[in-house]
Amino acid sequence: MRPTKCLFALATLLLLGTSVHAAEATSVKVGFLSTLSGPGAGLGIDIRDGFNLAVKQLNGKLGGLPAEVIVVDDQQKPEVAQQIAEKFLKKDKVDFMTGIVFSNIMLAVGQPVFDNKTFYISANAGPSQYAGEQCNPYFFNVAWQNDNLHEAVGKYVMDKGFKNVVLVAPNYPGGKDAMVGFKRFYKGKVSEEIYTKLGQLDYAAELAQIRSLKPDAVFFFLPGGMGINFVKQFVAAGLSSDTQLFAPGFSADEDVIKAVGRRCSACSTPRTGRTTWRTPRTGASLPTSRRNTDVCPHFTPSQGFDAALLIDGAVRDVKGRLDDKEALRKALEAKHFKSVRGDFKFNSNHYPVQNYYLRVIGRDAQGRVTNKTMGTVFTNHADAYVAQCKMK
Amino acid sequence: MSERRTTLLEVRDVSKHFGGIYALNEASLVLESGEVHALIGPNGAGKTTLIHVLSGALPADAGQVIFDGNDLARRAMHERVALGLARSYQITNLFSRLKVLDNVTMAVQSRVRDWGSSFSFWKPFSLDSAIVDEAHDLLAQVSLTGLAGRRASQLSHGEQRCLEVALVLATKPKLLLLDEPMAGMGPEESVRMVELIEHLARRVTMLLVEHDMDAVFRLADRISVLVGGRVIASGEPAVIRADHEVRRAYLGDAE
Amino acid sequence: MGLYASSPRRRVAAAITLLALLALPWLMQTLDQGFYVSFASRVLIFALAATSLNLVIGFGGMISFGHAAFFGAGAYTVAILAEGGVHSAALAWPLALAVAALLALLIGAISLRTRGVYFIMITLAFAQMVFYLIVSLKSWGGDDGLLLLRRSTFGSLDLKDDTTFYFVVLATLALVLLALDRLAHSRFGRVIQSIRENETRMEALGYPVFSYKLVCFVIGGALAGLAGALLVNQSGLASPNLLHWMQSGTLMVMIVIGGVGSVFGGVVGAVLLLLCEEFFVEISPHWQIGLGLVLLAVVLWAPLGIAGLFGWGRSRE
Amino acid sequence: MSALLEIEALETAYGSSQVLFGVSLSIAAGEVVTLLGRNGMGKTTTVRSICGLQTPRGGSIRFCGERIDGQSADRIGRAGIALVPEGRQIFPNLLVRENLLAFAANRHGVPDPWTLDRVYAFFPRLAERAGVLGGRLSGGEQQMLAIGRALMTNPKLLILDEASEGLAPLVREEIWRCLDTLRASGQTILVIDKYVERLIAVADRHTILERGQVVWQGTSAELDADHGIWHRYLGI
Amino acid sequence: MTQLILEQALNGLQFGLMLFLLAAGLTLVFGIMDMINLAHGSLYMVGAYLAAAVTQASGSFMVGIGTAMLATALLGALLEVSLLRRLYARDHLAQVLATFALILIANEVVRMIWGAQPMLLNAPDALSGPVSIGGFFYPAYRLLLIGVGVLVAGLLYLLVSHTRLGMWVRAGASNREMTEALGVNVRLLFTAVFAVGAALCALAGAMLGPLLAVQVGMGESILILAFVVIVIGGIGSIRGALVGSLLVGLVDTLGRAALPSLLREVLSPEVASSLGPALASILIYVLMAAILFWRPEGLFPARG
Repeated sequence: MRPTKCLFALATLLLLGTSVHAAEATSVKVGFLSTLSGPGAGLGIDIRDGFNLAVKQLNGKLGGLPAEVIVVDDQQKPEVAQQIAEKFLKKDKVDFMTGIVFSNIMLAVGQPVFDNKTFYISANAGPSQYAGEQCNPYFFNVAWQNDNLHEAVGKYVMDKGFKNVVLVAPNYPGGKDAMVGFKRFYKGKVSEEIYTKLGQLDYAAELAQIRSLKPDAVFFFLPGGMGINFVKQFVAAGLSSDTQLFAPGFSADEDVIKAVGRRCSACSTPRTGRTTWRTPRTGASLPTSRRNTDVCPHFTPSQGFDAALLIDGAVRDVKGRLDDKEALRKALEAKHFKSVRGDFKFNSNHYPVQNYYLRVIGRDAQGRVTNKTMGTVFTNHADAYVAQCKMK
Repeated sequence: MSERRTTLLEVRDVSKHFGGIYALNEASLVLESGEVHALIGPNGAGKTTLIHVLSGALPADAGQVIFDGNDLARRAMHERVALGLARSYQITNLFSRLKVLDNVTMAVQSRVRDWGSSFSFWKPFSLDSAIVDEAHDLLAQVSLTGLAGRRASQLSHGEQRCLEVALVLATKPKLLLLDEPMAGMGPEESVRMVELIEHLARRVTMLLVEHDMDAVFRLADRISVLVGGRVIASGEPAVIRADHEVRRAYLGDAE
Repeated sequence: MGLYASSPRRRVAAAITLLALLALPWLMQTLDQGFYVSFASRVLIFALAATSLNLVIGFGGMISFGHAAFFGAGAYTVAILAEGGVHSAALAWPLALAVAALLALLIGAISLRTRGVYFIMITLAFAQMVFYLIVSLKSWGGDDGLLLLRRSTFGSLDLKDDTTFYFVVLATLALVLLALDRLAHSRFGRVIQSIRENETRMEALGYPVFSYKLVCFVIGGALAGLAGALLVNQSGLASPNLLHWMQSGTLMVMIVIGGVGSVFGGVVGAVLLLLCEEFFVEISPHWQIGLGLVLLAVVLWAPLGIAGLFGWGRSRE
Repeated sequence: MSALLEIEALETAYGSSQVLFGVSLSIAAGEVVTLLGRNGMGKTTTVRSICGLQTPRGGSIRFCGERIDGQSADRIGRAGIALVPEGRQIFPNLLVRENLLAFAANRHGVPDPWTLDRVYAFFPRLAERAGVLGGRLSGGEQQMLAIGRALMTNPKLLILDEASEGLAPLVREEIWRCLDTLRASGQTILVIDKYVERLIAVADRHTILERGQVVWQGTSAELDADHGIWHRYLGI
Repeated sequence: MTQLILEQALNGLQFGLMLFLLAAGLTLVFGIMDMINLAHGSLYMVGAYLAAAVTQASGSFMVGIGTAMLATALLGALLEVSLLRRLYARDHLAQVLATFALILIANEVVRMIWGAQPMLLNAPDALSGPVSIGGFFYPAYRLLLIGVGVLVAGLLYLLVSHTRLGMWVRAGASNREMTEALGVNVRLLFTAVFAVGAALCALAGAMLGPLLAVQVGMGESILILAFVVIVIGGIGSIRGALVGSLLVGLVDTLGRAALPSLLREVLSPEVASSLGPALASILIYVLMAAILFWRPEGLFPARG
């Protein structure tokens, strides 16, 4: 090797070493941390599939750079999630993190991520803390604030004139947000707020309590398998004949419908998307690894899909200079993509402002069970915490 | 044996039953200090149960045990040892994985009145040389000096029985409860054990439970006979040998 | 005690290990693998927790299936104090130790009246009580656990720095191991090990066995509490899963793999287990099958664990 | 008379302590043989070795011509040896009836087998107590139950360890009478007990053990003739 | 109010009877072999997965349950002969660890075969609705569970108390040596007991599958409850297991249902609402600790 060439190589190396932030990154690393096992796994798997689908449609790239997505299961345990996050940040040195489903896990992981100045793009968890006082420049949410869907249900239940409601939610931040959100727009009588254990599967005691309270409507927020079990047992207990069941969108997602089948004709659910998103932009459909997606429209994957699109747009905007955090933040805030589920924009707290629709589970023309969009509940709705957010 | 003796242990009408069966049925017994008192009786007569009750391993259902002026009723096993009441076991009961010397040092170390309690967490035991010295003395007394470094489980049965005696002695008891010290021994070993007990008899009062009649008649100052949970006779060896009841109990004599 | 071989060779090995551990942060920084400094802290903390259980099970012969309760108690004490504005390690850590010790005193005083299987089950029951109590108390985080948003402060030391924290953990563990080694050869250590060997005989020799066992149980609990206090600082979260019975099981697995009743058994087991978890999980998500098989093999064929295989621990019969 | 049970040079040890040092003994079909000796001399160990509850270290045991030493206890039991153990060891958590019925068998096709009714007729006391838990019985009743339980297996060889130990005189006598009856019916029996005088009347031959070795063997007449033997080996 | 209490009592009964299915096998293995088998919960999980898989394949819930019970019994017997038998003579620590290892292995194997997400197992449509009993509706499927629980308890009672097999099991539990000396092959008997216990696990798993979720780790939480049950009832006693199960089922359900409102009567609402669930969830462990304290052998000790 000639000395000049050697010197040149060395100089390049030095240049690379000293001026990393000035150079373009060669790839985008995304740490995808989600609940992929256990009863809460359904949502996480959907989000992952949606995210991967987007990356696939972008030919394995995000913002034009090769994308490396590291997918790890948090087992729905905060301390497991924390360890994985630490590894993402300190070992893998990811550029973005996303994927978390449950708010308690989000809250456990958030601080170290933000401290490390890594952007977190939430595809599901939207705790009130991060919308309000603890809002953070490194946190973006493409789905909703936890309360939003519940607010929509609350408004609808109020509008329809239900007088006596029982609320059911698990005892964790998301559950408490749900109750608060519902009651923000529902001003009637709440005869009982029932908090269950997160991950609880047998609701016999709660259902007996509901029966004795004789409400005309029940609002429940039980993500994943918990919701499936609740609805099944609610119907089996014979409560569905007298009591209307309301749930936020994901509690009446395809999984639930499939598991519960026609028995859930009483479920009403607001959604953020107006139409089915089966054929977004490129016309491809969800990978069929987990289920046949042609059965009926499916919502949750769109959240993962949008998260990927947001990253794609922002990386493109900053032209791959991922170390310029300020520019990247601005690019993310600008949101240069069109969501497959109807458009939205970011509020000052990085949570979406969007429309909320009502859907009712019913049958489609072929007699298949599905959920149908019935109307708009909120237009350009923001969350209730944005005022408390003083984004630094 | 003409000197005046004081009562060391008094067992008054002690009963103990398991389910419907009485192992001890108002058994009474008096031991004087300085004597070797043998307790004999057929299997199942309640001898070992009595040892258990005396040592505190089992609570009595009724009756009273007075030792050295103390009522033992509510005293735990370890408190009785502190009062000077020590027992050996019928089935060898040692620290089998520990070395012979450590077996004995554990026993010596137990004497709070000499060494203070063992709640000492930092000072290495190796500095407690007085305890080790005493343990070597005891091993010499039971003729196990050469075996101090072996594990207890590696000793022969007879040697283990001797070690058992050393452990009991190490607590410096006033009264020694020996439960079948010769059980399972070969003839030579038995002879050795008899000699050992004879040697000890000069220093400590003993209640000896034993089936080997040769040994019992050679060692005992007095003998009590336990049958069906009750002491049916108590007295000097010659008296017991001639006792009609005792002969019946042992031989089924229908004389 | 005869049960332990305290050879010069072992001292040399310990010294070399200590030197290697002292050099670890520097090495990792050089290799740009800072993550592993934090990971090493975690491993050492679990080593401390396993060692504390080894004192109870390995030395005291008390098969406690509720050790996670003390581990978690320490973590929660620090987190709750932090919630109340107390961040001083000099205050919070000893308090964590004290709370765990008090809990151990309470649980031990009742549980140690039972024997064998019943002891295993009653310690488990108490740990479950603590678990469910914490899970149901919303003010202490309930299911979510309690976040520790900033690490404890320790005089002028900056514990926020992973390397500094690592050295604090290392020093703590080294001190505890030294103390444990002394304890093993002290009068008290001899007594509890002899109780493990033959409890009735110890009673018959006049030892108040219950008191000794209780003290041993409380020391073990207190050290677990200290480990919990360190862990919550390392991870920033006091999670109810720290109190879960599977956590007790994991600690047991560590000491059995490492070596029951050997001073370094807990350390060896924790290091092995966590390293396997860290590296095998990347090879196969189903690495736990391997762990299970190894554990089975250890139980069936090497009951004295790794320490036993290398003759570090108590020698075999 | 062919030997039903033949023991040769049996050696048995518990861990480091050897108990039997070459015991030899044979029992012919229809015979009643005793095993005598003071406590701790190896009688129970001999019996346990025969029944497979203790694995012998040396020597051989043949039953009906087949080696049974080293076989499992349940196979030996099914081969036709039934034990009435020292301390009865009836099942306290089973009813009297169940204690008997659980082990009823006639594996060797005995023409007039022991049945529940026959045991009840043999021990009327058990019939009265049929529905009571075994643990609630008195010592004597427990012994009857233990004998009845063994008989229900229709054994070729019945072994009684400490047949009358700890029983009241009247009960003891009842047990003896049972043995008389069983002997008359041709049952082969090996019995351990202390009441030499009574045993002389019940048994054909006697074996005395001393420190794990057979020191004397002979017929009832011979034992009766020499009371010195009693006192040497059995007395106090 | 009475209706609520009645319904909650039925819920408690249903829960208790399902616990009994698990506890029955566990208590026998524990009592007879003196063996702590943590892997009992894994058999429950495997049973549930098999039931779900076969039900999906065959379309018949009954076929699913039957196959699962048979296959799990076979698996249990295999496990006993190949591995657990070696552990009987070992100390409890070895047993706890070895069977803990089995849990890890079983969880991973199930995850490999069936994946990490819960499996779907639905009750037959005919049973998915409510039935009216005495003026109120109660889920038909839960009634079925109660029925099956009562039936199995009855059959087990007959088996244990009126068959020779049952007598041998009880005899073996109280005195293994004597049982063998009387000609019973206790080893084989233990294998059979283990297989029956495994089949009951599968039954419980399959029956609870539609109600709960068929997922990895489902055995662990219920395993602890089963242990609580048998320790309360007395290790080795089927009767104790039944009483213990019902006690735990009722105390747990009624405690959770009634304790918060009872506390509200005496305490301020905030204190009551945070203390209520906390106390309710530890109630059964308090029960167990109390029973162990006063009756260290449980309510119905098996050994005389």
